[in-house]
Amino acid sequence: MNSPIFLAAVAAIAGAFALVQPHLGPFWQSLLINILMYTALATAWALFSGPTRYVSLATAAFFGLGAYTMAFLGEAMPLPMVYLSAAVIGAVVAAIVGLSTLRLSGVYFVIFTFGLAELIRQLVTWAEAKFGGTVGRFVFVPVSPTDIYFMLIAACVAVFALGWWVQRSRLGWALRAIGEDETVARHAGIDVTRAKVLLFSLSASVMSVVGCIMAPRWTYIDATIAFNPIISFQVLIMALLGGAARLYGPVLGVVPLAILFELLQANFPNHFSILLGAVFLAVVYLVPRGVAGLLEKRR
Amino acid sequence: MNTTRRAALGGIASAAIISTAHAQTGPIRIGYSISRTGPNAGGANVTTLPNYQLWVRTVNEAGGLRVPGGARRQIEVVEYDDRSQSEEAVRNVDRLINQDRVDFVLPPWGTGLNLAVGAVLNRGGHPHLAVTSVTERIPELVQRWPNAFFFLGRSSAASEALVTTLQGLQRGQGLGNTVALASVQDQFGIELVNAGRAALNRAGFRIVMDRQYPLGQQDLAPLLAEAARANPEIFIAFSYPPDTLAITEQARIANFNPRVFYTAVGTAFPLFRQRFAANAEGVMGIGGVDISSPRIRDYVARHTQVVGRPPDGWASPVTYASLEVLEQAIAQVGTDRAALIRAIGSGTFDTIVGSIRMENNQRIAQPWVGQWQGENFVAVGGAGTLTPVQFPKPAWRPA
Amino acid sequence: MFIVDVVLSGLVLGGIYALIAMGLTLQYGVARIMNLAYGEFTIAACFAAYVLFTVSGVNPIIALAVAMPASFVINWLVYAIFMTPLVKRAPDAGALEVDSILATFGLLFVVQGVLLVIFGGTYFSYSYLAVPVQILGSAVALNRLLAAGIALAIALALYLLLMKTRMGTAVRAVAVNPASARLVGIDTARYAAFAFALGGALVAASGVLVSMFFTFNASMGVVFTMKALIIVIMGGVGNVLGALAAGLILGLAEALSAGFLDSGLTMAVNFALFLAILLWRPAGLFGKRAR
Amino acid sequence: MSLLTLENLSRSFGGLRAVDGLSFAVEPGQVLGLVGPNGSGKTTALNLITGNLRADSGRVIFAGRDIARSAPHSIARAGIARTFQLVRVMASMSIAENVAVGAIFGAAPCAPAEAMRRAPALLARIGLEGRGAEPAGKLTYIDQKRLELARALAAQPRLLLLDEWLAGLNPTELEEGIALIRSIAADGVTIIMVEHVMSAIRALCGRIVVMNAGQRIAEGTPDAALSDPAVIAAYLGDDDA
Repeated sequence: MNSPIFLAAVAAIAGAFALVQPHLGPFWQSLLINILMYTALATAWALFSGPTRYVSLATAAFFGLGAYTMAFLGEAMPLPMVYLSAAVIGAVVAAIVGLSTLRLSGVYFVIFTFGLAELIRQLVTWAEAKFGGTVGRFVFVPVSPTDIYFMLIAACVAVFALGWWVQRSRLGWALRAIGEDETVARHAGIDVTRAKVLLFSLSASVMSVVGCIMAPRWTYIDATIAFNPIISFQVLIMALLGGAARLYGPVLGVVPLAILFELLQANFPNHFSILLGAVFLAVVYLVPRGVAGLLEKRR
Repeated sequence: MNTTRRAALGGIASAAIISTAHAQTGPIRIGYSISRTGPNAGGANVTTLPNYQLWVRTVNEAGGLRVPGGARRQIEVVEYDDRSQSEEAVRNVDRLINQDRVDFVLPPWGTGLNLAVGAVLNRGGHPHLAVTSVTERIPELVQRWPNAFFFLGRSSAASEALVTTLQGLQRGQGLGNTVALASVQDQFGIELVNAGRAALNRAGFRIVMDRQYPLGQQDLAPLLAEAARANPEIFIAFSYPPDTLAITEQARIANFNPRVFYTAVGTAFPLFRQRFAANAEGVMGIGGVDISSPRIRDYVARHTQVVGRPPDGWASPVTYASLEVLEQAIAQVGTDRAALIRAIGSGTFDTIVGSIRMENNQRIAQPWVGQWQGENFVAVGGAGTLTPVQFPKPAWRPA
Repeated sequence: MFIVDVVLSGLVLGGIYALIAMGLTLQYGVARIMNLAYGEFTIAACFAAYVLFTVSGVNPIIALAVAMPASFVINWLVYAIFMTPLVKRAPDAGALEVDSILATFGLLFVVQGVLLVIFGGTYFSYSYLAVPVQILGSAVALNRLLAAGIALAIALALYLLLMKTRMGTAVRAVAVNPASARLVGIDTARYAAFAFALGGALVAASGVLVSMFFTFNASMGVVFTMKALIIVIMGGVGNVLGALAAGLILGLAEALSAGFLDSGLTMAVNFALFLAILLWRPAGLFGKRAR
Repeated sequence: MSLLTLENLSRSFGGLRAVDGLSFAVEPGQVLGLVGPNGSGKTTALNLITGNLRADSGRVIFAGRDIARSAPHSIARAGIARTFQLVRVMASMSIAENVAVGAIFGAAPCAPAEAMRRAPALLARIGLEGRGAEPAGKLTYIDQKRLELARALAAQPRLLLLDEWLAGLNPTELEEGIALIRSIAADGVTIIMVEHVMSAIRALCGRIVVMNAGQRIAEGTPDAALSDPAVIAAYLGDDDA
């Protein structure tokens, strides 16, 4: 997809989301919040994992750090500063993690990132219990669901703009080359370490901001809620299903899956799991290259 | 259970039709989002869901909910699974209120999820009958959410009632003053142990061990070995269902026989008694019921018949009682939610756990310490009709 | 003796961890199926043991004799029906990994959903062989000791099977390099199916044994999947002794940190240890750098 | 001053000394042939120069700077480009994009858009004119080799390392290939080529270094060095020669 069309499409869709808000009502807004949240997370995930093919399960770690940033700082400083802090914290932690994991590849990286998210969760719990005297934190910040809705639109626009910019930039080229053949990339003059860490940080920073945006919606967070590993898995599955190789791929996984969850949830609460699993299996067998792959084949 | 109509994703049109048609005579629609799956499913399926089902069935078999004027209206249920996730719970409640347009929403299981949906219920003007939501900050919460009612009180009340019970045993039965504490690293566990530690110190007990362990940990042999070495008179674990069982079993393996053995959440589960059989005897835990009450006995019998197992001896009867409060309030003022919130906050209700009257949206007086005595988890501490403590706890027997 | 208590409980726990991971070493290490539904199969075996014990009065040790072959067959079918199409269409190991993650994620929900419909979401637990055994003056539950002992036995048997038999050599060849294995005339598809099914039989064994002391419900599968994945990765993919070593290390670390450090940190210590080992040896303790 | 000087370079794998005290120098503008029986350490030497492997000891002086401990990417940026013995292209990227990667990150880095503008000219030069939009993975083996060379050239290197780039070409292609390398050298690019095709070595290289068992055993003009008794012995002693 060429850039003017892509950017125009992002702007138009974002505009449509914003315009439609007054007519939504809480239910539809709630559904769209869910879709927007996963769009931002899955696109941010694919920003790094798509081109490098490093499958990360650390989404929940960065999301949770963002949520905790809100819990700790939400009442202490102006909101824009809180979101900025979340972005910085996510990026810094990701940089440290990125630098330490460069020797890992394939499934070792996958499980490492999962272990990392769990380690952070355990440490946060322990530190809260030991020094905070509590494990749950209340998030009473004057942020309404409508505010969250608009902030998520902004986050989505930001992540698409970021992705668009990265793709055209030297960084994006570097990552595609790394994903194709890391050895060639190195010998072509690409600082593989720097490129990977940089993008991992950018991607994590978006995830943290999303966590920070979402936290007030739940009034209460603890480590189990904020660092829920389901978030990592759901993001991974959505992005892979949509197709992580394209910037617009993950959203093609997010939207149908979110709607599928919703339909099954609303109509079959007692058989939700079975049906979800069955539909999932069917999709894996019938849509082997992701939704984006399906679209490209048709074209 | 009654027939259930659910709005699929679209659903706007059908919801609109219903809202005009059912206004006065149709069924009363009650919705809930509950953790059928995920980490909370264990608790939700013991304490909350069975009681919702039992109550709906009981009411409908009696002809429906009584509304002012004497008419009865059937209950129609809309239910969702929140998969133990806060975001799903929020969305489900949003959907129940705004899409399915239910008349009332019953709360999910657990403090985290209750607080997550608290803001939505507050915005929607729905009464929030929070039961399985126990935290120290309830007084602050009811300021923010005057529609919310907390039926199980604050964490510190549980710990303080336990310490009072222990003091009674010290005075009357010669219980010593050494205590070993273990607590799960979870909000409730931490609040319990913080309050418990302070109360124990005030009461002059000597804490010889004070350990925490992570949520979900079922391998607690080192912890119990340490407790056994400390050889205290009293062992208190502010624990959760899976680890409550693990701690008890490990104590038995280690032949650790303090004179008071207390494990918190899950002790009151029928599962506990089923697994430990005669060894459950004398184990104390959070909760407890007044087994002398015929209404409780009737409730236990109905629960056993409908659900297929007895209820737990702590939050189950209170959950059921919270529904009775709702039922009686509806009979008084009908389905106007604002009037209903006022009625629940100011009325006195006769329930299976006795008379309930809210003080600042909280139920204060209730049994807090239970003990397995025979087949029953009886109330031995806190407020209400209490049974004398069986002391000391008999030593573990070989399985 | 304090130290004996700690080390002994650590070793027993480690054995149980190894037991949980043993099936996945075969399923992922040999058959290359990253089985996210692994824990659901473990839980299903827990339920099978529970039903056999509480309804039919069959004790869990005898239940093994039923559950293992049954699970072998079921897992063979799962491989034949769900995995074969993926194996056939995957151009490389990476693609198969992604596909198997997605497919077994679906399978996870199906198995969990079926368990939920049958058993509901409540906790289950029963008591069998919950009697203390005195070892060096320290009390260990017999059921846990037995589970750990069987883990050790399975690990050794598997090791011998893989190292000393013709079939084992073939299975190892498939694990190391499927393409070359095919060149030397090994029917890789059959051996992969065999390894997956054998892994399934071991899942059943661990589920049955763990059910003797573990309180479980239908939603707890993920706990086992994650534990197993961590142990398999830490030991080195496809390495049975690696899994045993990793399990024992984690068990000991957990007991030692509970005994000497802070019982609230046990899980954190485990994850930290896992991460540290991967940073030190990026392909696990016994893994060879391949890719 | 020499453009590249290897001083006493060594590298072992386990007990095997793959490169053992290797020293030689390349003057600017030269085409140096690096020959020797299979397993004599030629590719390892290239890998040491480009930073793909780290030397155990010794120095690699490029344009006056020791790069023996530099990372591959900084060596590439310093002006050394290479091709690989087993051809490596970025298969799902287009042909033009493969070339662009060389230009974007090479010795004279440029913006991606500019790199894409430059790609067609390079593709024309190596004989893939007008095929820039095709995916690189679809190319024949020989064309992939061409593409690798284009990618290396796009980096505008001062030193180009060719690892058996002419291997497997038919006589016509070989002629073209030799002409191409000659034209590259004529542009002032210094070249080190590892090669088994002796006719090409004789046609292109003013000087060769002969390796055996990780050591330099002869050096000089192709005719002189290849007739060295030590070289003959090395080749005759090797079944693969």
